Amino acid sequence: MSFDIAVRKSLGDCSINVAFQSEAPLVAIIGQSGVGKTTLLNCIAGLLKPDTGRIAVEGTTLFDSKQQIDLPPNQRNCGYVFQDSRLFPHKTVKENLLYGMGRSDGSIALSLGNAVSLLDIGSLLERKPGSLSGGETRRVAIGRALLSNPKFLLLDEPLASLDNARADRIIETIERLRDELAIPMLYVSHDTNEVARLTDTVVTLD
Amino acid sequence: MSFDIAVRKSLGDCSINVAFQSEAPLVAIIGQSGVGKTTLLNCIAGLLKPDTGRIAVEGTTLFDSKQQIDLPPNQRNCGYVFQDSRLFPHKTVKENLLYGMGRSDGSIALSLGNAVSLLDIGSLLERKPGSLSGGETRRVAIGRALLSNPKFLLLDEPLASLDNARADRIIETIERLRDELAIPMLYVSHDTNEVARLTDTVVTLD
Amino acid sequence: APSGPTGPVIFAASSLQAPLDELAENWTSLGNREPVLSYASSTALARQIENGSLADLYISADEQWIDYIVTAGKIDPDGIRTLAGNSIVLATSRDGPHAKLYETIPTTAAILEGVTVTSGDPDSVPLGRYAKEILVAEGIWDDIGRRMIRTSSSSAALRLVLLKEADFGVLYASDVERRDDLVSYPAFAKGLHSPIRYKAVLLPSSGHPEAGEFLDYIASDEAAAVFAKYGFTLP
Amino acid sequence: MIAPLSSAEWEIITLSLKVTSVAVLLALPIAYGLALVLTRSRFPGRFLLDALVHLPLVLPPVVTGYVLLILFGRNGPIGSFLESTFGTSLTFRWTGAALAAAVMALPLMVRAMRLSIEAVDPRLVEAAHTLGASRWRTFATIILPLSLPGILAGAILGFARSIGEFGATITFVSNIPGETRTLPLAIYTSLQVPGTDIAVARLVVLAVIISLAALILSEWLVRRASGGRAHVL
Amino acid sequence: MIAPLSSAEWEIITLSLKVTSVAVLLALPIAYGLALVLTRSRFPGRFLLDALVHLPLVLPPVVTGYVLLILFGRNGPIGSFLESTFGTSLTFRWTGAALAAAVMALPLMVRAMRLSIEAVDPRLVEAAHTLGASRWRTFATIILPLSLPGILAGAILGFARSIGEFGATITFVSNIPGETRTLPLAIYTSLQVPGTDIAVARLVVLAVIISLAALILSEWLVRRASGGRAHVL
Ligand SMILES: Nc1ncnc2c1ncn2[C@@H]1O[C@H](COP(=O)(O)OP(=O)(O)OP(=O)(O)O)[C@@H](O)[C@H]1O
Ligand SMILES: Nc1ncnc2c1ncn2[C@@H]1O[C@H](COP(=O)(O)OP(=O)(O)OP(=O)(O)O)[C@@H](O)[C@H]1O
Ligand code: MOO
Ligand SMILES: [Mg+2]
Ligand SMILES: [Mg+2]
Repeated sequence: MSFDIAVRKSLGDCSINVAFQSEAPLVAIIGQSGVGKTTLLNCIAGLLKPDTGRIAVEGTTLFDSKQQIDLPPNQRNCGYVFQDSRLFPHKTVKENLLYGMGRSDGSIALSLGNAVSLLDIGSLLERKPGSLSGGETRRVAIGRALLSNPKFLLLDEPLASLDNARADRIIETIERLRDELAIPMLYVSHDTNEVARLTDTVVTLD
Repeated sequence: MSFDIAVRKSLGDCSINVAFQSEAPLVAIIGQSGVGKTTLLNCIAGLLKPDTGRIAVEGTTLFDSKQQIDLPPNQRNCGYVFQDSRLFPHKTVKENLLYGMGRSDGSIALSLGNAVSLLDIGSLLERKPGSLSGGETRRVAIGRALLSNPKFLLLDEPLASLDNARADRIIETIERLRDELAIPMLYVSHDTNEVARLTDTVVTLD
Repeated sequence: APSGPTGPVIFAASSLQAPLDELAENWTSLGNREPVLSYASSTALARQIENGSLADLYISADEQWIDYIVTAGKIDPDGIRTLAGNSIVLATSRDGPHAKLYETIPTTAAILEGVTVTSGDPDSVPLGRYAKEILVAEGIWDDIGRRMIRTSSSSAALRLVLLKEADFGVLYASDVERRDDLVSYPAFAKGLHSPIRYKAVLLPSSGHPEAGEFLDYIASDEAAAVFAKYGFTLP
Repeated sequence: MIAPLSSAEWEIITLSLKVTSVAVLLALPIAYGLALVLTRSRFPGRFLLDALVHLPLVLPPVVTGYVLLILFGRNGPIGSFLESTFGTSLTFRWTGAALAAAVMALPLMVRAMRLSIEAVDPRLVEAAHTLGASRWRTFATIILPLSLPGILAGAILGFARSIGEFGATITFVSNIPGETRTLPLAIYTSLQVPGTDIAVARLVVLAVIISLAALILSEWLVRRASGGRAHVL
Repeated sequence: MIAPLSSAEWEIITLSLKVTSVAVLLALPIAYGLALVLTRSRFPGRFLLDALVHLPLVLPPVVTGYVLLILFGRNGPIGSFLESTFGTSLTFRWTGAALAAAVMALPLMVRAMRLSIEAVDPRLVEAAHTLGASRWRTFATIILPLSLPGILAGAILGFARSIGEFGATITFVSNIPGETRTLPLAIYTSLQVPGTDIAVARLVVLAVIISLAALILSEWLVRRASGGRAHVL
């Protein structure tokens, strides 16, 4: 089972109540703006604590309110492409990319060189994130998550701000990871074409 | 003439060299990530100073390196939807929306109520931007620019992070502004459908 | 004066605080208006006077500064009054290890061999200047002077002896006199240091009618008894 | 120790609080102005101004007090001007004590404020400009509120420094009971006389209590201002 | 005024710089630790710790010096421990002057650092955690470098406060030439005697020059650290 998730969480006026199990490695999460997609990913990454529920990925329980399991985020081995990128402003692009590489027990073994050429960010390596364009920032954020040797990926609109050619290449990579490595991924997107191309398993929040 | 623009600008490794004139009220700007679209908008808004060139909108010269004209940004009467939104974190959504409303000599007279219902942000008015979702942030940023009574609009991927239904409504509004008020707009997007729907006048940067 | 309808404003050296407080109280109980006493270092007060304070009377623990004021202010030096004197003693804690010791050892040099000594800083504090004169005269300045703990005021030196951070202090008799936790040793022959005199002068800017009377009062025999009570000597 | 406050002690405390609050209120806008000027631009002389602001921190307080005495004394350039123009003088008055405290607190306040002003995101300032805000409106609506943490930190530092100020005060305005004898001067005065340990201890405890109260107040203010925002770690 | 420095003046300056650098280096990590602890959590007693850190700012310096004397004196609890364990003492030694300066500088440093630590974006801390960084690594790679402006501001404030420290020093370690007579004490000493205006002025000018040099150095460091980032307005 790639994902076994049941989460209830209230945040201000919004409350989410999601439950799904999936064998498919890639699950798309769709839903209107503000419905709680990012909130769900934050719960899975361990940045928010669900009110009740259970989160298991590939058989590993990350959270279980009944059993009082709550792994801290740095032990969940997840690669998270944040909707707001969150690059470290004081580190160069290269340092950002390498930041998570130390993690030993993950599943994606991508080299820095691979990631850089795939994302076409070779010329940016010595720059600080502050001067990157929107799409460049996005690509570095994807690279940082992929290089962090994760056991699963959380992708929150990874292709926002990217031109079609580049978006295409990244989708191809995601497909490769999905097929060759069977890395579980949760993929948030508003683009129905994108989603259709990647998976049949779609969870709609409302 | 809606736009009469000729800009040369070097920024680090990147340099842009764009010139176009257009009678069409809405001009789309497309081009690969990192090619300089945001840089161009920043030059037009007055946040960056072109190395040389001339920027005129609807006959008003905002910048001219030969005539040494360089209007400060707060006198250019432009409504700018930033790629990174830039909501004021210490102000409520409502205060953000009202921030630019005082400007007197603009062209769009939209009421707060109109904008709020159009963007579906009525329930967010008393919240601070820090707790908004990605799409909510985007919608408030659009609202703030539209309500600032601008003479022209700069839209940097306004629909990123928005679901189709909401994106549709916003596009309709943009079409209305284009047709009814003939407000000049520069519209940056990666989505070819979006662009095709809005205009025939496309400037491609490379 | 700052306080308007009150008594005269007196700028007085901190070391005279105890007797002057009592004298001011006595003076007030005689039906006079209460004088306003501002205690600080003789130096600070002199500089304030020089820069136009509205004080009526200056009482200094340091002759240098009263001379300075008199010269700078073109005051008639005949107006200077000497209120009291003082003497210098060697003191230690009564319950400390040295209290007995020095009853049996005769010379200052022997007593101060290898122990910690404090006094005022000779470069800046009158007490220290007197101490230095004495130690020079005794021929032990070269030894003691190097390791003497130099404080910024006589009260700081006293405090070090009280805390037993210093074994001995070269202190004013007036500081030691009324304390039963200290013993003082009349180690020093009289005349080893220049005379110690606390002087007062009426300032020319004074417009206070009672300032002169108060000066007369604190220079009177009655006042001398109060100074004596706090260990000061007669002028 | 547990006897109620004597009227002399009350006088000292109210005087100290008066002096300190006037000092902080006086220094706050000046410090913020200086912080702004020192942050925003590299005009010639900026460096000298920066150094000048730091001087009261670097010099022994006695020197600062002495300089104030020379400047604001009746014969001093500023003092004689004040006297002839407004008929007032700061020397040997509680207002002078407030001035001394303000001068001593100024460098601390400026530093804290600079830190917060420098942390304001320039992209927000740009956004305000594109929305038509003038320099002045941008300052009032963006920079000022976003640098509030620094203003509060500056106020706390300034308050604490002012209430403890001793050297410059006694040198500038002497030690006049009821007028310039603030808490630290009263403690000093008591320390000069033997056998006043209890009086000294009482005054020290009062100083501690006042500063505790000020801290509680400031923490409360900070928490209100930040809307109870969660902390970093 | 323009005569070259006398050897006594050199001695005073080198002593002051030695005392100040040791004080700042000593206080820096302690201040940062305190700033972290005071920022991150609301443990019981946190408030007391906060107040304790502020005390040297609030109390007249003489009192702080006196408390140090009681604690670190040869009969004091810490002093006697140091003496019996390490055979050293801080009283009347330059090391004691450094301690006094460090204690007086501490509250300023803590405040500046807190301001910067509180300004670290918690979303970046979260990002580091999802990338597998432990609490400690997150601290060392994210929080510490991002709060560098506060550390620098704290160091500048601390340096300035230390080099100007007078009251606590003279009370704790007295005024011993060559050992504890730092620049402020030397200035004070000269001020006590009439007719030494030139000596005082020379020393004051030296203090000003040192602080100017320190400011220049710090500005240069800040600009290097921020990579020449543009300013706000
Ligand atoms: N701290 C908070 N206080 C109150 N409401 C919050 C808070 N954080 C998030 N919300 C609300 O929770 C809802 C879900 O937010 P979330 O970011 O998960 O949306 P989303 O589905 O990712 O939307 P988008 O597609 O726009 O990014 C939003 O309406 C948001 O305003
Ligand atoms: N301060 C700077 N120093 C160096 N290079 C910079 C700086 N600012 C921007 N650039 C570079 O200029 C180029 C143009 O940036 P710009 O933000 O205009 O791109 P864009 O076309 O908007 O891209 P996107 O679609 O990704 O947002 C980018 O390659 C960016 O890295
Ligand atoms: O007031 Mo004095 O001259 O330090 O004893
Ligand atoms: Mg989201
Ligand atoms: Mg862009």
